Amino acid sequence: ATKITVLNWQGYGTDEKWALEKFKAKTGIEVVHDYFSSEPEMLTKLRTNPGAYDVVLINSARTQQAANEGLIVPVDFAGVPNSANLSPELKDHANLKFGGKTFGVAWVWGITSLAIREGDKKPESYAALADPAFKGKVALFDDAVTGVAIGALLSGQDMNNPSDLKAVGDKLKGFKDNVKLLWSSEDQWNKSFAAKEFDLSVYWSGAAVRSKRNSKLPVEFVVPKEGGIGWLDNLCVPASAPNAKAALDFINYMIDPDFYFEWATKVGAPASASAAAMEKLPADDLNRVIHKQAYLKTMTIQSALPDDRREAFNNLWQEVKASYAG
Amino acid sequence: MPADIPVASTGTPSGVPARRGIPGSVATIALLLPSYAWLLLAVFLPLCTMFVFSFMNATPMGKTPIVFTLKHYQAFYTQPYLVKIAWDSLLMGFWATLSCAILGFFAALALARATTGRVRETLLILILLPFWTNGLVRVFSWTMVLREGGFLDMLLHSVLPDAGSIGFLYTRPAIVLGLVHGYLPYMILTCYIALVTIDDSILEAAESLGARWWTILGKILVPLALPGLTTGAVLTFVPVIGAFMEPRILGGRVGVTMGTVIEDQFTQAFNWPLGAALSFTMLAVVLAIFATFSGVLRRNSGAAA
Amino acid sequence: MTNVKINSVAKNYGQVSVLSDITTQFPEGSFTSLLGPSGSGKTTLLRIVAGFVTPDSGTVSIGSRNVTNVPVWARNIGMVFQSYALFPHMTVRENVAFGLARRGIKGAEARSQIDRALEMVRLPGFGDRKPKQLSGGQQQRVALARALVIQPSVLLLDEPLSALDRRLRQEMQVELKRIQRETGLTTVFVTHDQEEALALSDQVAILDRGQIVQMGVPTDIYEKPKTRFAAEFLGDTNFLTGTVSARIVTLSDGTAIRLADAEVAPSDGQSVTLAVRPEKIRIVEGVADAEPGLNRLQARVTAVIYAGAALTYVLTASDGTPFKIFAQNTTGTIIPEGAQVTLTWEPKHTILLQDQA
Amino acid sequence: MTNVKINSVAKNYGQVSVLSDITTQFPEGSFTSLLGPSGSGKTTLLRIVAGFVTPDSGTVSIGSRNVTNVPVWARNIGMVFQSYALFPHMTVRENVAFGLARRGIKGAEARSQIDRALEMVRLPGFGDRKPKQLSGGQQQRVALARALVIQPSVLLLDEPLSALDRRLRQEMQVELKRIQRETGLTTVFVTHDQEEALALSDQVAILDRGQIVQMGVPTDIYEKPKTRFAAEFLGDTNFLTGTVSARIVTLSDGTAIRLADAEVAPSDGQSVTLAVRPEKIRIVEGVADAEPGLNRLQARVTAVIYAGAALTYVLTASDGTPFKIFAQNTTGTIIPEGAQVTLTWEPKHTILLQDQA
Amino acid sequence: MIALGKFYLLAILVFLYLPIIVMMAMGFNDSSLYELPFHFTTKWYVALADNSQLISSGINSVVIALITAVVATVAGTMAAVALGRRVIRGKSLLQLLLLPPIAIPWLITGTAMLVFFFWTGIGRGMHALILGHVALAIPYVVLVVGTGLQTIRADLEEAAMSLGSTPVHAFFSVTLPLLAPSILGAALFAFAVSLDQFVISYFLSTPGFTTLPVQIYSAIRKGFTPEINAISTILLLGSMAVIVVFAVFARPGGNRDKR
Ligand SMILES: Nc1ncnc2c1ncn2[C@@H]1O[C@H](COP(=O)(O)OP(=O)(O)OP(=O)(O)O)[C@@H](O)[C@H]1O
Ligand SMILES: Nc1ncnc2c1ncn2[C@@H]1O[C@H](COP(=O)(O)OP(=O)(O)OP(=O)(O)O)[C@@H](O)[C@H]1O
Ligand SMILES: NCCCCNCCCN
Ligand SMILES: [Mg+2]
Ligand SMILES: [Mg+2]
Repeated sequence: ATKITVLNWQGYGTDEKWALEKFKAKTGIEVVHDYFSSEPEMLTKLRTNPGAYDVVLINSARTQQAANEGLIVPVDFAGVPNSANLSPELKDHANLKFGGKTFGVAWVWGITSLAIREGDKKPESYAALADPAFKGKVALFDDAVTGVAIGALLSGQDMNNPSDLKAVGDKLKGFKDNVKLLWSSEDQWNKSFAAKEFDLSVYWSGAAVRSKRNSKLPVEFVVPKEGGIGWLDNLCVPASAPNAKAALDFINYMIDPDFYFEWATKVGAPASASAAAMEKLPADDLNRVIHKQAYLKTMTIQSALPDDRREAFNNLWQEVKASYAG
Repeated sequence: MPADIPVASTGTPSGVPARRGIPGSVATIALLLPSYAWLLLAVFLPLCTMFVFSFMNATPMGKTPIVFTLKHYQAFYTQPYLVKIAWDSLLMGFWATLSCAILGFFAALALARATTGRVRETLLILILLPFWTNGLVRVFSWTMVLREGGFLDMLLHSVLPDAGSIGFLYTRPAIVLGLVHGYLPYMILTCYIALVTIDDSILEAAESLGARWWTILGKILVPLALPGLTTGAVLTFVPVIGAFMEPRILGGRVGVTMGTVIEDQFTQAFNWPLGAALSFTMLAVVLAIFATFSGVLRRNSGAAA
Repeated sequence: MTNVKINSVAKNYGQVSVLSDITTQFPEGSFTSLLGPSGSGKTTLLRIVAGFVTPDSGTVSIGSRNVTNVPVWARNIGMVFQSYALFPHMTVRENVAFGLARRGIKGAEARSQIDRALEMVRLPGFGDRKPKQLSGGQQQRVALARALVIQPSVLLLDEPLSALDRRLRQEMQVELKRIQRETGLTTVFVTHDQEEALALSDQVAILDRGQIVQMGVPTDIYEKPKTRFAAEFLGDTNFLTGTVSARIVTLSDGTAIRLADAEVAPSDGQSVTLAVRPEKIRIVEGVADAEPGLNRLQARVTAVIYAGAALTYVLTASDGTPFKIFAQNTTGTIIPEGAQVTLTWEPKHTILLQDQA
Repeated sequence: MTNVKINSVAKNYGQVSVLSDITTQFPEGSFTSLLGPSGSGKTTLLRIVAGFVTPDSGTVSIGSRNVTNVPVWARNIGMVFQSYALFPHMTVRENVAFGLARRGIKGAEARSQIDRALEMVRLPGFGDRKPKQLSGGQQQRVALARALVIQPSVLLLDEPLSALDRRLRQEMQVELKRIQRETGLTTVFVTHDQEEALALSDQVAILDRGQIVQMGVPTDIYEKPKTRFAAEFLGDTNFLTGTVSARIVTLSDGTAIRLADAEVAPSDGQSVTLAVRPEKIRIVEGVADAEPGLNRLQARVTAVIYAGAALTYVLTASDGTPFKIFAQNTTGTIIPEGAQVTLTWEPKHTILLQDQA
Repeated sequence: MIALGKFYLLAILVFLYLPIIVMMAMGFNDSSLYELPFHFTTKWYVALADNSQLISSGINSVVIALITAVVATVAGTMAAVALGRRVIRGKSLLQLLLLPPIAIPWLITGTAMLVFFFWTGIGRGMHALILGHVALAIPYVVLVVGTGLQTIRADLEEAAMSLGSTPVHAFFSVTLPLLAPSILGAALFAFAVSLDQFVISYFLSTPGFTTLPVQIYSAIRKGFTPEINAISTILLLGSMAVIVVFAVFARPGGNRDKR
């Protein structure tokens, strides 16, 4: 039997047991997983383990970098019939293009924005993160790019290329008295929220659905007036994939509306890049409510960052965190 | 047989006898080789590689052209907030090491003086056993204990139902507590090794000369256990400075240390050269501290009247 | 007044009685040796005086003060341990200064006292060495200086010389005695070595299984042991058994031994044990008559042991008893093994023991 | 033939010469003691014979076999260590069986040999104990049995008795000598204790700084030391210095000392050192004339040391030399301190030393 | 004083075991988010039985820890014997070299290993994990065994040689049995070092081969369920049982002398 290896975040759709069983029943392909816990680590794993992976999940902000390094190959959409259902804004998103070719199949998208404890006043702006009403009750996502994006949105700049980093830093440092902790995983977020350690937080849209639906946490996802931070995750085939054909079969299955319906309703998922899949959900489904299709037109999606900008973001975020600790 | 065949001179007071054939040095090398070859391959060569990385402009894994530079060693100068983080980390290391030293020294003393035989062996194993559970799980369990409304509060409220919360999760003391928990057994072990060799009669002699327990402690036990305390301090202080799990999980907002900065460089920012340069710089600082410290100690113990 | 009084002291460890009802005194300025086999309780008694061990019952006083419940550090004793117990991390001066500092004596005053103490033990100029840089004998003297400098009420020594080699040991004995005389310190000394005890002490106490079986001045203890145990423990002894009749003891082979005039003879017909010290006996080759008034015994030489200054003859007496005599190696002539010899000694050196034969 | 020959053996550690050009022989069946101060190289020499140390030059043969490059385990030596070195995890039987097993002797044959060895050291019935359950003397005997049972060519003993107390030590000396006689083993014995060396040995070698300074039978070594070092090392000695003239040595105060007839006198006018053993000297209270032909010296008693069987008088001779004499405690009468005394001894006990005065 | 000492040790044990007990308790608590109040359940143990990934990584951990303990103990003991019994030039340097594996943050060592193993073709996987774990455990073994060796007199080996043992036989028949308690202690230490190691394992494990700490580390991102408490509890109690069995039945050195 053919076997493929998928490199992804743990518990992020591709490794659902029921799905893999169905996929195997359908195609005879067995799927095993390896996980990463940060995007640079994903790239390192690709680089240091040629031939180990057949499918890899890449945030579209990293796709061009991976393509540039020759780690992934362009997608042969002929092998992915379900791609016909993909929203065109996503399927052909600029982030996925490199040298005129598309290197990834848009899979899911989501928004990083605010989550608030049910019953509290819904924030209208990211400025709520500095509101004394939330003193010691705020959690931030410990990620430089997200952090800078919020600071940029709040200071009215382009989140992918803010011109005034100092202003970004000042905005972020202004949250100091409110920040209780910096979360780095959804699990940590759930447990802390359950323990009532914070009320207002930067959070992921899909995760908010899972928290509410599966963990029964009283959380509401809010996109304030500055807008959310959009991201698009795509599935790619590494250049060294031993089973590129089977990999495409798997990717095709991953954007199948049937799979998505089950994933989103049983487990909780971000928004599918497949319009058909989204439509399969009931209209009042939480997932559909949060991930309004309209956002696709207006929302800024995280884009690739040149090395020096990335380094500047990292250093700024480090400086901001140091100011929180001091 | 001629009398003057040169034989490798390996005689020692403890005795490596004359042998025909294999000279003693070959046997010595054969004994040392597995360990040191292993360390060379698995630790020293990789670390050397990392040391070379620390002079590169970027992690030599992507497409970025590699240029050798000293810029990462200037980070403390170009990013002044790092100095503050380093200072806080050193302070945290100091408090964790001091707490370990105090708690561990007395535990070792109690082991060496108040227990014997089987009881002592059992206690030593019991002290080691928490290490057999995952460090992450242990630290995570501490959050359960320390958070507001956690086990500590529950315990308090079972005695004083109306008391407020004494939970101190997401504070520096919480980080120190977690670190002390993780490194205490090393300190106990090294102090214990130093303390068991102290002869009872030395303590009795001090007592017969009029010394009370605090004098015996300060003038006899601590100085004699100093080698153990120092080893324990190195085994605690150095890894504590580099710790990132405990600060992240127990420190919340205040959990920003050199360890987390370095970890971020490796896992988030993908700036290995900077991470390595920061590590080696911290290591140098720590070694300098220990060198100064032990120099001062040596001078003091030599000059005290 | 710094005499030490021990009154009805007893000590048990669990079921084992280590000391039972000891009452004794170490007068001011006296040098007392505690002698006894291993496990007889010497160390325990000393440690009770020092305060390391609390007696189960009884009292200890130093001078006029009952110290039974006074902790060690408040007793003002000087103690020298078998292993010296010098503080290895301190120099000689620091070791000696330790007890002074406890008494608040520092600075110039301390320095001069330390200098004096080091001079007394003949180690001036060694102050800056660490114990490891000293020979055993020197370490021993530092231990002594450390104990003396605090001007203790009592000096306690637990086998301080046993780790030294013979030559050094002899030197240290002389030194110790000199210092004790000079300071006039009440001293209690535990030793395994009978010669050492006899040479140094004003009084010797012999312990056996937790009891003092005999105590007195050295010559009394040596020349007039009361029991076989005491006689045997303190030096070599020859034992003879026989039956008393009119102050004469007749051995199994008919040899008659006269008792010393000073002895109160037991009633006739009683079986008794006699002791004769090997050095009191004169040896003559062949069968010879004794000078009148001397006791006489025939014997055969089974072995001669040469030890330089002295010869030991191992013999079998005519009644079959093994005998041993010491002869000073004055002339260098040696009676050969196998020779028939005549042994003579004065009746006053015949010791009548109290044990039942 | 199991005599041991050492030929031009030298050993250095780094720059330090520990043994320099030693040539000697331990004849078959002989008992040789190596005597010398600490650090003189006794242990090193013994360990060279055992094979634990390889000499830098020279050869060692056992019997007709040059063993210089033969490893320890193939030399068939028996060794007894100062600390006994019993295997603590094995019983007495297992300890004794160890060497037999190495020689392939097991089962019933081993059992009977072990039994015999344990009988020889008088420990039958102790086979199942662990070393910890034995007293020091018993452990020592097990160590001996373990070394003897393998029927070694040579028995090497490195201060095996020094950890024992005096009484036990004396017993073990007798035992050791008995066993050595019975087995007829060539034995080399290292000791610090001169009396022990004299009592046990057929020959004694005195080592000083890596060289054998004198070697011979015990009486020769003791009665005729060649140097001040040898005289002093082997027992107490009194030294006198003076100027020779016609076989008479005149001391600084004019006292005339006659040399022994056997001595070859040095040329007149030369300054010499004489030695007189303390036990050879007779002491008389007051100023007395000597019997004709005896040497005579006036002195004053400075101290008397009582040691039971013997008395030691510490004196100052008329020429100011410190003197020491031993008097057997035969009568129990003691000359008091401060008394003026006359010392006499036979000229044949006056030893002329080879050192320059 | 002795009573005070024992009381203090008890307090230290309470401190050391407090989070361990919490860990065990939470394995029986109903809430997957570790919420209080406590509701007893065994469902996590039931779930664990089904979680083949956690179980297989647990087994991998134990296997690696066992291999590490054996290899590091053998190699480390050899080195300790050489350092403790032989004259070696540069001995203090060799001893100093034992410190970096302990002292340098594992994160750096781990990354360094990953890169180095990748470049040299050693790669990742079980062999790489063993390579890394053994290297980290060796210094502890050398320290513990070296300390034990100091208490065994060298003349015992000499005595054995004088009775006909070769140095090798002398070591195995005399020194080794006496050293056994220290060696056992060192092995326990090495086992613990390996079992708790996640940073290095994280870098060196492969898709097909991970260890429990790696699973736990990843789970922190995904969902850290009380199943992890359950398997940790099982592992700890299992280890305790093994130690107890070892202590009772196979007490080397002391042997089975009936007193
Ligand atoms: N702490 C203790 N617990 C139990 N028994 C003890 C203790 N201390 C001493 N003993 C026992 O008390 C007895 C007397 O011991 P002590 O040390 O006084 O003897 P000693 O005469 O000094 O002997 P040695 O000459 O061997 O030093 C011994 O049988 C010893 O085993
Ligand atoms: N391995 C060695 N390295 C350097 N010097 C050594 C060594 N072994 C012995 N020595 C030196 O050689 C000299 C002779 O030592 P040896 O042990 O033979 O003396 P010894 O006569 O047995 O002394 P002791 O009576 O103290 O046992 C000493 O000065 C000692 O320090
Ligand atoms: N539990 C896995 C969640 C992965 C979410 N990816 C979000 C990327 C945001 N930068
Ligand atoms: Mg004692
Ligand atoms: Mg020696």
